[in-house]
Amino acid sequence: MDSFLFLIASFILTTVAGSLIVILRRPAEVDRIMAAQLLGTGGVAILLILATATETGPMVDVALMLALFAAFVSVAFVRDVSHPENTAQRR
Amino acid sequence: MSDATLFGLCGAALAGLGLYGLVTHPEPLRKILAFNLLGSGVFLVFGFVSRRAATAGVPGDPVPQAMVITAIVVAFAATALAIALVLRLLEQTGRATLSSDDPASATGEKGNS
Amino acid sequence: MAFARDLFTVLALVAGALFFLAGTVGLIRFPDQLTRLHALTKVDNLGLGLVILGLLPQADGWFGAFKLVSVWLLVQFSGAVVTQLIAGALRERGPCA
Amino acid sequence: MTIATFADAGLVLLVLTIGASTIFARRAFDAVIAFVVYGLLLAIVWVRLSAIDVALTEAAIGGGMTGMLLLGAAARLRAVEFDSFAAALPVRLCAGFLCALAAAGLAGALLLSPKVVLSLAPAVMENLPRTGLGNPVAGVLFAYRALDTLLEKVVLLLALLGVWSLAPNQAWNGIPGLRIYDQPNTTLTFLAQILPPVGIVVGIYMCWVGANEPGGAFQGGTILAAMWLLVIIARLADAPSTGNTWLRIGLVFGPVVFLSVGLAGLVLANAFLAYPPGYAKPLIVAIEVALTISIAAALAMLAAGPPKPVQQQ
Repeated sequence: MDSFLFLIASFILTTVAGSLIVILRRPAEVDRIMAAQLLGTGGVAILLILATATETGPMVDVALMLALFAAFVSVAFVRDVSHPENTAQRR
Repeated sequence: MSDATLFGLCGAALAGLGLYGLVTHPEPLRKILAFNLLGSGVFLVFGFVSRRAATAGVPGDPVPQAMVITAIVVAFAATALAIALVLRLLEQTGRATLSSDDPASATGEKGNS
Repeated sequence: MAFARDLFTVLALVAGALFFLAGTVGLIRFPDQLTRLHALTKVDNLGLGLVILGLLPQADGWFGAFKLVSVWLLVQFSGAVVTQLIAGALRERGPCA
Repeated sequence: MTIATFADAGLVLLVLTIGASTIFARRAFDAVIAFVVYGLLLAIVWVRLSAIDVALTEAAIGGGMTGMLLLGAAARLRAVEFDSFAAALPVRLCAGFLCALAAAGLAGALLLSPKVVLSLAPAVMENLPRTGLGNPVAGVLFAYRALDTLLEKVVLLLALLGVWSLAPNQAWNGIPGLRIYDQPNTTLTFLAQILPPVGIVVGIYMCWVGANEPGGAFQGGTILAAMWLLVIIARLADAPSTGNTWLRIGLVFGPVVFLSVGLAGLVLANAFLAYPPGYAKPLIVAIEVALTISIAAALAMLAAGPPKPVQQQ
């Protein structure tokens, strides 16, 4: 069971990693924020699976933390976009 | 080679990368980023030192871990101070670069305080 | 009983992992940013939801299960709201934002 | 086991790629986003190193707070579009070579480290029962190396003093110049109404659980700070002026409690920062609670930046 859990965690890591590398090469800033958001969710999934596989309960807390702060970064981004003088300069 | 060694080597490489960025980038913001990268690389080396001491019952030496926690918070404080300095520099002079011999950077006239 | 439990975990985790794959493929392949956002939310709800559903039978005790479900609810909620925020910013400022 | 090693190798590769892109990205904004992603990845790395306490701190501070701070700075600096005037190629090559040498030296020190592992873990584990704590890292932070932790709080306050000192004269005691959302936005308001109660519960849980399991004042305080900033950004509450008495009391509350317990130890337990036998755990928990409040206030104010003159608003 444990090696199956590790396998699934590695699979999720691989898909997330692949898309991260593709998305982080895109020019638009929104795509980059999406990449951060995707890694937030993927990281939560990986950590929860690892927590079950290694039977370390506190890892769930790390997942909780990741979930809270991934949203926080996106809020900071949306705030910066909301200022008109920023969009005028946008390429 | 154990996994801890792998992460330790990763830390060493990150420290090198951070140092390179710190030396070569003229923009202060990029220097701050590079400095954070350098710091986290060194923290990972501490992680290796902690993990190496793992024995039955203890997953790692707690002393380096406690030092890294302290260091992360202090690094954040230093980053906040550095960013405040850069933004003040921008406000005061309208430029945000540290190089003195780059007239092109003074074109963005924004300083008005 | 233990076998049925493990089988359930395996099936749900595989399904969840497939949704992760589908979501990331959508994020890479979809033509514009709003559809990509849509793909991203599928990862939040279904991908993570199925993974957590699969982990529930393996959770230690009710408190562990409760924590897992609350992590999912948190990701679900903040993911949905953040996506809404990003989409709003996109609509207001145009696709280049 | 082999799957785990493969996954770890992949993780290391990913961390290195993202780390390199924070350095080599062309625009500052791209580098900042890469850094946020990097911070989130490092949290997973720390979990793999079995350092859950560090993982919690890294996820909160490295990914979240630093990311928010840097994003704000990148957005403001975007106004000055200066041509990134990079160093000349020979200089870069030379710097690259020397930095590679430094990294190789560090790696060599790792690989050639003595076979006899020096560890303070046995000493910590042996003395941990006397503090009544279950989390060895908390034991180190609040008993074994309490002086470091106390001084670190002082460093936070000094950094904050530095940030505030950057305010123009007329703005002293003003409102911090944290960027808030341009106009009220119902979606953001909704998020800022629902998320902070959840965050406050998680923050208090982190602080409370810290005595026995990974967590503690740092992690709890960071969550509280982030939630406070979220409320301010969404325009649900104003940032307090830096002259606000309650803010200042909150900032020094933790260090003062810590220091007075430490001084009381001089009388009651014959050493500075020593705890009287039997009272170690309640005292440490009291210090942690006080520190959580102060850390939350200090981190939030550090992220909010120096006070701003009113007319520039």
